[in-house]
Amino acid sequence: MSELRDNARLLHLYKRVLWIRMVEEAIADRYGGPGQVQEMRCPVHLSIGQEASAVGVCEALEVTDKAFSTHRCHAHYLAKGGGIKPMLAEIFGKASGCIGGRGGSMHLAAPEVGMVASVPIVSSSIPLAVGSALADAIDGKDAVSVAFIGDAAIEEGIFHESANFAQLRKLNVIFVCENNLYSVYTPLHERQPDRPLTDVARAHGMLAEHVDGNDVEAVLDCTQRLVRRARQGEGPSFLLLDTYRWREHCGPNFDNDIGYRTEEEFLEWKALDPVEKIRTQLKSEGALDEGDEAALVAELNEAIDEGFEYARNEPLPVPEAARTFVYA
Amino acid sequence: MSELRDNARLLHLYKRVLWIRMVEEAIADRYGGPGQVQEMRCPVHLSIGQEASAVGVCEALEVTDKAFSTHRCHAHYLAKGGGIKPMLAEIFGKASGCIGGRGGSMHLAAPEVGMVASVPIVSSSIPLAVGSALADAIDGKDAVSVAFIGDAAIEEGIFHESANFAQLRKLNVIFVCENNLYSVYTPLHERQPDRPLTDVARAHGMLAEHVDGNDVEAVLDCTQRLVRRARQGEGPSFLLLDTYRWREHCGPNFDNDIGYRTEEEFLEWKALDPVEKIRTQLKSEGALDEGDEAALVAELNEAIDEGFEYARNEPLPVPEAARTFVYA
Amino acid sequence: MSDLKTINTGTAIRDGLAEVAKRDQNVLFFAEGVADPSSMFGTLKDLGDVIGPERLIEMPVAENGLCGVAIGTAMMGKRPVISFQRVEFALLAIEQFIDNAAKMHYISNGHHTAPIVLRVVIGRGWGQGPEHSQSLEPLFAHIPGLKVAMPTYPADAKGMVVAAVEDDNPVVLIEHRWCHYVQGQVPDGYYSGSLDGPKMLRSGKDVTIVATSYPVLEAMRAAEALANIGVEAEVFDLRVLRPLNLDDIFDSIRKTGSLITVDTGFRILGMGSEIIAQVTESCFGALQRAPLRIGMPDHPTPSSRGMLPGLYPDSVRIVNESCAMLGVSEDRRAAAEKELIEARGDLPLDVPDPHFRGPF
Amino acid sequence: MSDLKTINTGTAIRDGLAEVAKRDQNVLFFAEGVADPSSMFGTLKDLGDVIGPERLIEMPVAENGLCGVAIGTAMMGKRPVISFQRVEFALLAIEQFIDNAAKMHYISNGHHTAPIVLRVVIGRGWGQGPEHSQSLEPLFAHIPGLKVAMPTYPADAKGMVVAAVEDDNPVVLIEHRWCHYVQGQVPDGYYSGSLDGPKMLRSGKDVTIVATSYPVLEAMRAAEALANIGVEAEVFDLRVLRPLNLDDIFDSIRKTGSLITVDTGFRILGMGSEIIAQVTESCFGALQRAPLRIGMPDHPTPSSRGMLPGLYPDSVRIVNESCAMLGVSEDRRAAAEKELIEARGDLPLDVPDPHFRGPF
Ligand SMILES: Cc1ncc(C[n+]2csc(CCOP(=O)(O)OP(=O)(O)O)c2C)c(N)n1
Ligand SMILES: Cc1ncc(C[n+]2csc(CCOP(=O)(O)OP(=O)(O)O)c2C)c(N)n1
Ligand SMILES: [Mg+2]
Ligand SMILES: [Mg+2]
Repeated sequence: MSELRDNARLLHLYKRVLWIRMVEEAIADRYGGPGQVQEMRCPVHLSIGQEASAVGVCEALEVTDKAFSTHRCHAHYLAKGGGIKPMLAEIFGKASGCIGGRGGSMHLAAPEVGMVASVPIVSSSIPLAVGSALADAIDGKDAVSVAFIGDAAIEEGIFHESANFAQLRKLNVIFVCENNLYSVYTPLHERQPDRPLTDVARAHGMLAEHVDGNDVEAVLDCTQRLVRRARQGEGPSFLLLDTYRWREHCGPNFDNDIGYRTEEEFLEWKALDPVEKIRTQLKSEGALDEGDEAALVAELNEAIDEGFEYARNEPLPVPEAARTFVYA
Repeated sequence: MSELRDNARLLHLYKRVLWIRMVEEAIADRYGGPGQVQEMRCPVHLSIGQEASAVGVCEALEVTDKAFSTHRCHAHYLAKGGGIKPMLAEIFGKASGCIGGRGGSMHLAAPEVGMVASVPIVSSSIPLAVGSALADAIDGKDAVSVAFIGDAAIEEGIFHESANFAQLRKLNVIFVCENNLYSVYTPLHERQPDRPLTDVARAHGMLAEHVDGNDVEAVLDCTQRLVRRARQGEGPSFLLLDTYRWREHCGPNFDNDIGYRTEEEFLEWKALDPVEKIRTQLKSEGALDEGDEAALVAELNEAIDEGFEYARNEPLPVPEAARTFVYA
Repeated sequence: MSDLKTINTGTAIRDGLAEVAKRDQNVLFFAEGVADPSSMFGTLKDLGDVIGPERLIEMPVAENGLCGVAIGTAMMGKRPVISFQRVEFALLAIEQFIDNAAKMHYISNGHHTAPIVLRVVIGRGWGQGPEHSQSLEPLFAHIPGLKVAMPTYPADAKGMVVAAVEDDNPVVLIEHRWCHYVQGQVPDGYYSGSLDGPKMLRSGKDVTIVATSYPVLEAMRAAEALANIGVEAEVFDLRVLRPLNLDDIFDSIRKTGSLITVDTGFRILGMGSEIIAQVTESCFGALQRAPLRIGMPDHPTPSSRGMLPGLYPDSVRIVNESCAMLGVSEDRRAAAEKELIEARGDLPLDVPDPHFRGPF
Repeated sequence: MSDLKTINTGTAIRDGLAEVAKRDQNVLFFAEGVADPSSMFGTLKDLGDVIGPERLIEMPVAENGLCGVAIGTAMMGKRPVISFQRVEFALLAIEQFIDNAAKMHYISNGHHTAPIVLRVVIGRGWGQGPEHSQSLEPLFAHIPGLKVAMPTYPADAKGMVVAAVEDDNPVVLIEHRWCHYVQGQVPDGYYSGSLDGPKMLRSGKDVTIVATSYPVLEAMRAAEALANIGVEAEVFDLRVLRPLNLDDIFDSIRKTGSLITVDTGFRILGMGSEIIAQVTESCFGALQRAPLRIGMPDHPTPSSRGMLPGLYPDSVRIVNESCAMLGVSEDRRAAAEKELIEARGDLPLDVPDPHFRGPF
């Protein structure tokens, strides 16, 4: 690939990660706290710090490929192509939310772009991704289904049950495990024995890859390989991505002061900021100057403001809506 | 060890495996079929062909060590030292059964000798063994808890959840997996991808050993090592034992004719008969002659007949017994 | 009208599944041993010959994961039918059913559906023991978004199973192992039944008896014996536990003023509780006397036949309770009881009563 | 008599757990985040300082396995207390509770016990969504061998939690997140309560109202408003769902002839169904009018506050239903309703009513 095309790709990736970062920061800024006006009245699990894994994976997918996510679904939703208006409207609890205000932030979905469902019960969406891949296998389609999961998800038995079956049938599933080192406040080493996390995939004879989750290009390259493999009938894979959640587990704030992790640890990971990483690279290659950056930020900010404006002004669902779609 | 002591050990092991074989054969013989008198009115999952793993493991344990089993618990119960009378009385549904006729063949227990419980829901007893080990760890005891499981049990997520925790806490648990190649009628390769079964343990950083389950001495030697390791605080382990169930999954008959496996396969495994294997060895070493064998068989038969006589003559529980022990 | 043949409920379920799977290639079958020699007590027998092997999905012994996988296929337009030999195995997957299947349509704002059928079998007899003999229908019937049905007779079962597969919602079919043996005349070929309410099996003016599953047979047997002593029972097979439609039962109560419910599972918090609550709320004025629930007693079900006498709800108990409720004279009650006990003879309690085999 | 201090239910539960754990070194605590900064909404706060860290077992996110592990420790003489932030997470472990915990004593012919406490929290408000707001108490209350309780007020909650830990049976404690905030006077130090029946909170002759958990507060609020219009409600906190002991409620019905139940969970197959069934069976003659159940409607609970009006059972609904049942005149009813609505003011529906904070 020529340097030019490389830079074009990098610039595109930069826009995607920056977009997610800015949307999430805007939610954090405007979420409010006690005593303030609070319009986003649902729990939010922000993806700030983890944008590169979402983008790197989703950029390797087609719109016909499918993604399934968890409570921490904002980045996956946006990376897969979900729109900001239905997303914010959902978080604002509005009728035009992506699922009509029924689920809030933990349930984001945009099936029209292959963001099939987010399920806030840890690991509960994993087998749905496998089922989606099984349906495609039966229908002879080569689409790929991605199960985004956290590092805690591999503690749930259902991860293993799903992995065993996916490998048995060589289904087109990629298990993308974003290891941000914590489950809520509990560090990995208090929950799992010391061994490479990729060994959980190898238990099922499944290919496992381990990539820097803050390096969007590395994630993209690896995912592309795994997608290609899957489409060629070579079966599922497990992709472990190291990354870090910058803010509290649930909510808009930083929480390095409450005792479960240190400011130092946070700063170490912040130094690996996936957004900054590309920005620096683009700048050093002369592919992004201050003006470009400002224009881009302004453009994204405008879309974000529009999104908030929309979400704020949309009507709440009517009470009767609660009684619809109980049965098909 | 001197040859003499070796032979004494082998003779002892022979008695143990022969005992189980003969008890199980007696159950099969007397179980009866349609149109016959049927006194053992509960499902039976016989251990014939799998005696060596039970004996090899349990002979490495003290009475204070604990065993947990499954639907196929006869051999484990007997090998751990459970008595024939309470066992047969249980299978006969009698009040003096080891659990008062409440569970039948799939629930055998003899807590007084460390046969804590058998649970017929696949894998459901695994975490009980881990919990038992956790209790011992908290109390500073060095007892070992064994979870006997089948090859299907590692497909259940709860196996992995239990293994992860056992390794995390370095608990004194040994997961003994008897791979008899089938779950009911379904062969292993239709249920699990092709990879060493021991890899499921390695997923959790756990030591895994793989031994011929029909070689009682090999099983004993390996288990002794694993028990020693555990008592020294080196943590849990997984012991994979290859073996074969000779008769139908549930019931007294052979079923090589119904299509899911072949007579050839059965004969191949029968040639590895764990009982015959020791018998031949003892004979070739001159440690067992025809007379010894006949005397031993007669002695065991007498105990078996006594057991059946007892079970047959014991009273059924009274209907009111059904309402006791609901709450402690 | 298609031909009738005499088959049992197990075979009727199998035939229904085969018919609906032939018509809709999206139908998939998931089971542990989906095509094995037992083929789920024969209820999946030879389906591979009918629809080819690709749509039979052998499940590893991993109920939670595989039910989730099935739900995932359903979101993508498939119609998976999962069959478990015992309801207990489905407990491992109940989170998937309660959160993902039951709420899929709702949480997706109507975008997704989860047309999945979960077949679970209630074990009884031959010393099953406490973990192979539970019924637990309220665990499913409590959950909005699920449909729950319990088939009894073969012709009805075939129609119900077809309707369940064709339904766009997750449907839990709870089958009693002993109902599989019940014979009856069943139309050949494809037909679809309804999942929308109870069926009156016998009309009567004295007492309304509402039962589910195997106890329906006991209730019908009791009604015969009651008829012989001049008591006319109106018997309903509840059939569909969710959504629960009790209109016909309200009508019946307005006629009889008397209600007995017979549950397959535990009496406490059972279907009988819900029926009595609704009847009392809706037909308070029509009730002439206190209603009564019969069901499994409040303890696990032991293995030994020694503990079975009096444990399962049976026709004798239904007769006795009906007589007590209606103030029938002791000699008439005794006559009905005697008839039932003599007909059963010395058959052990841990095998199905051949009287209930039919053909009905 | 020990000193009283004013604390909330969450703190009272924490204090009870600390007291019982100090007395019995077999008490263990299992949770995801057992000693983390949130420490289970504060209900496990600083337990490590009280009993040392060894008995706090941090759970991997593996509910089924770890509940099984806890049951294993209980078989060996420990008294594990498992706490889950939401009842939904316990669904993954329901097989362990139904088969191993509930039946352990029974299946071992009395040899083993499983003295385990499962604490689960019902979520409400702040847009929780359908999978973080379920109650599902009947799923546990249906199972013989389990005990099930729902604490409301702090002093009672402290005693109940101690009794639960000291009980030799598996006990499921279902705590409403909004009850954690309820303040009241609580005795200092160790004391044990009872797990054996409902508590009458207010005596009255016109209507019996039986509620569980947070709806108890709504019922008490309703009873105040009813009193202001001359209707005397007798209010019970059901407290213990299993074993269910309704004797006091039967007595109450014999006095009032009228019954309203208010469930925390779904109305269908809820505790109200069981209560009405038992009341109708046992006190048919005393019932003067059709009883009525209030509870969660038959659909999942959506996130958006737009869909909340009228959804949760509240004091207004209880007042209105009581008035309709008793034939109270429209102007009196309207006055009571007005009082309640004005007191609530324009407080959003997705946060707890400060009126219910107490101290009571
Ligand atoms: C089955 C289940 N158990 C517990 C929880 C509570 N919970 C919500 S998010 C979370 C942390 C999960 O950690 P991880 O998978 O690493 O994802 P992360 O939050 O770090 O992105 C937990 C334990 C849950 N939602 N579901
Ligand atoms: C959770 C659960 N699923 C399914 C079953 C039905 N079942 C009983 S035994 C058995 C086979 C288990 O195979 P394996 O673990 O290899 O033991 P084996 O019978 O070969 O000794 C199955 C699937 C069950 N009892 N529990
Ligand atoms: Mg994490
Ligand atoms: Mg096997």
